[in-house]
Amino acid sequence: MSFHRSSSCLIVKMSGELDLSSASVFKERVDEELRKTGAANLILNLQGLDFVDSTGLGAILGRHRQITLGGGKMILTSVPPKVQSMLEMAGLFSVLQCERTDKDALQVIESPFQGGAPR
Amino acid sequence: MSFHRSSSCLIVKMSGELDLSSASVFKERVDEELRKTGAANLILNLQGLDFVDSTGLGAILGRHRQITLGGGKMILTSVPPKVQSMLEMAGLFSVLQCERTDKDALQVIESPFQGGAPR
Amino acid sequence: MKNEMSLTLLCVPSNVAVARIAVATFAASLGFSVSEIEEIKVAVSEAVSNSVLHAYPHGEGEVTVRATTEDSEPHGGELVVEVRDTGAGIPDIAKAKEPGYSTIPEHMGLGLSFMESFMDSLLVESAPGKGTTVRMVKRPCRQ
Amino acid sequence: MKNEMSLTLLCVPSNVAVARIAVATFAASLGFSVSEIEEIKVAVSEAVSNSVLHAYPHGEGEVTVRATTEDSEPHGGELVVEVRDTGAGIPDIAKAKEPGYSTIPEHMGLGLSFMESFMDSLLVESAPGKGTTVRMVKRPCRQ
Ligand SMILES: Nc1ncnc2c1ncn2[C@@H]1O[C@H](COP(=O)(O)OP(=O)(O)O)[C@@H](O)[C@H]1O
Ligand SMILES: Nc1ncnc2c1ncn2[C@@H]1O[C@H](COP(=O)(O)OP(=O)(O)O)[C@@H](O)[C@H]1O
Repeated sequence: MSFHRSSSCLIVKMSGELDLSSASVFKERVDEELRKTGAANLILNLQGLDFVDSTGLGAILGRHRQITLGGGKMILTSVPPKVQSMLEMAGLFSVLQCERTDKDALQVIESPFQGGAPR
Repeated sequence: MSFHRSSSCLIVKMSGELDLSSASVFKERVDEELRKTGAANLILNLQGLDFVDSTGLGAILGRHRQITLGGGKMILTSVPPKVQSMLEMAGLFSVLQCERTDKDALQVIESPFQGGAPR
Repeated sequence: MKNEMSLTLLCVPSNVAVARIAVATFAASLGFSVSEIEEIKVAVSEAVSNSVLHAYPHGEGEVTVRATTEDSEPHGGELVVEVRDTGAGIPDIAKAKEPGYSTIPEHMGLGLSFMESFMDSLLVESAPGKGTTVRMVKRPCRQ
Repeated sequence: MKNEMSLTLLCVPSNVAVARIAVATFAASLGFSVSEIEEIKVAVSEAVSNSVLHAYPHGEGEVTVRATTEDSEPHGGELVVEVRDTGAGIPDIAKAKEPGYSTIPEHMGLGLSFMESFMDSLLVESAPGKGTTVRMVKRPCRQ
């Protein structure tokens, strides 16, 4: 997991596996980073994610709830095909916004017409 | 595992794991390829080798014996550090010749002064 | 090829990965595709996570993962995975299987649905106070 | 962290990988370095290969791999791996440990040497006709 900051947005590049064991670390580290940076919006880049199960999806959805409650926007990028099909099965494809690249996601977040919390 | 032929030499690029389970496949496929191509010399490129144990080293040594008996030369290339230390432990570092690249190994094999079977 | 493995683990989160990676490696010899192996990993992960999460709310417990492959027809190349705990059990299995139903707030309630989607068959046996056994079967598609 | 796993496998070559990958994943939570995990994989591979190769020359048999970690001092963070079969046994353990000694022609006779080199300690218990147990311990270096 690595963190990058771009204006009002925290970008998290995922790596490894997201399951019952790693979900709690993921939550803690992302929440801490959001607190430290004060970022209102979150981009989760899933490119390096090797494995995810329903517990992992739950942890991702949890971040989405929290960001949305705070008036921000959360976007998933570089979603691997297998994760995409799990999101579809879970009925989350309509809830979680996905963009191809971090750049695309940043544009969506920073566009005044598409919402997202102000900088 | 993939095979390449260069003059009198068969080049085998190893991949995956070489243990009790895969050693027999390795032996069969290399021996078949040597028979088919009639190559007298063998280069084993170990770059893609993720795991090897004493059974795997035994299979490599077996090919060396066979090639040497036929008057040819066998050379290991791109030997990963962990394999190198296992060869040292096994006292095989003096028996099995190692070169950095396939090109270096080919030069050794094709040089009339350094031995290796004629083309 | 006939083969068998039986893996008993303490119900702690880090062992979920041990179970799914052991079964995935065990299944590899059957000729499953890469994406089928991924599906097996998810199904095993869900079943073992359930034992870790739900079976022993009041203390320590174990989960056993058995996997077998048969070489006799008509079961040639079939992978059977059984995940068993001796924990709390499930009072209403039909309800538990409903997508989105979970007795733990932060959870998705999708474990049993994913097992059903990713494997060819799923059988849940459970008795409150006695424990739960999940039995899943998968055959490689290219056969 | 206290943890336990027990894995029983049919003695067939493809299960050697199941054993070493399961133990490597189990050990990961102890904070071993990547190269230490590689060493554990080799040691487990050697021990399980020995049971597959040598324990049951006349038929089918099983090998059991137990791994434990303790959280009590002074054993904090110590990995113990025990590989046990109920096969032929070793008549002369001292001789078996000699590097290069093997009762199978094509083999290296380096299995027990590699276990000894790659782990912090090795204990071999064996009785002819009863079986063999190999017990290995390793501690992460950075602790
Ligand atoms: N092994 C088990 N032991 C006890 N209860 C279980 C077990 N597996 C599942 N359950 C019950 O079934 C419910 C639904 O399970 P599942 O579909 O896997 O979703 P989740 O695990 O996300 O809650 C769980 O919330 C739990 O109440
Ligand atoms: N589990 C076992 N059961 C029976 N004999 C064994 C077992 N492990 C080792 N041996 C004996 O000890 C010898 C040396 O073992 P080892 O050093 O691992 O080398 P290798 O396995 O290459 O022969 C073996 O050849 C075998 O005779």
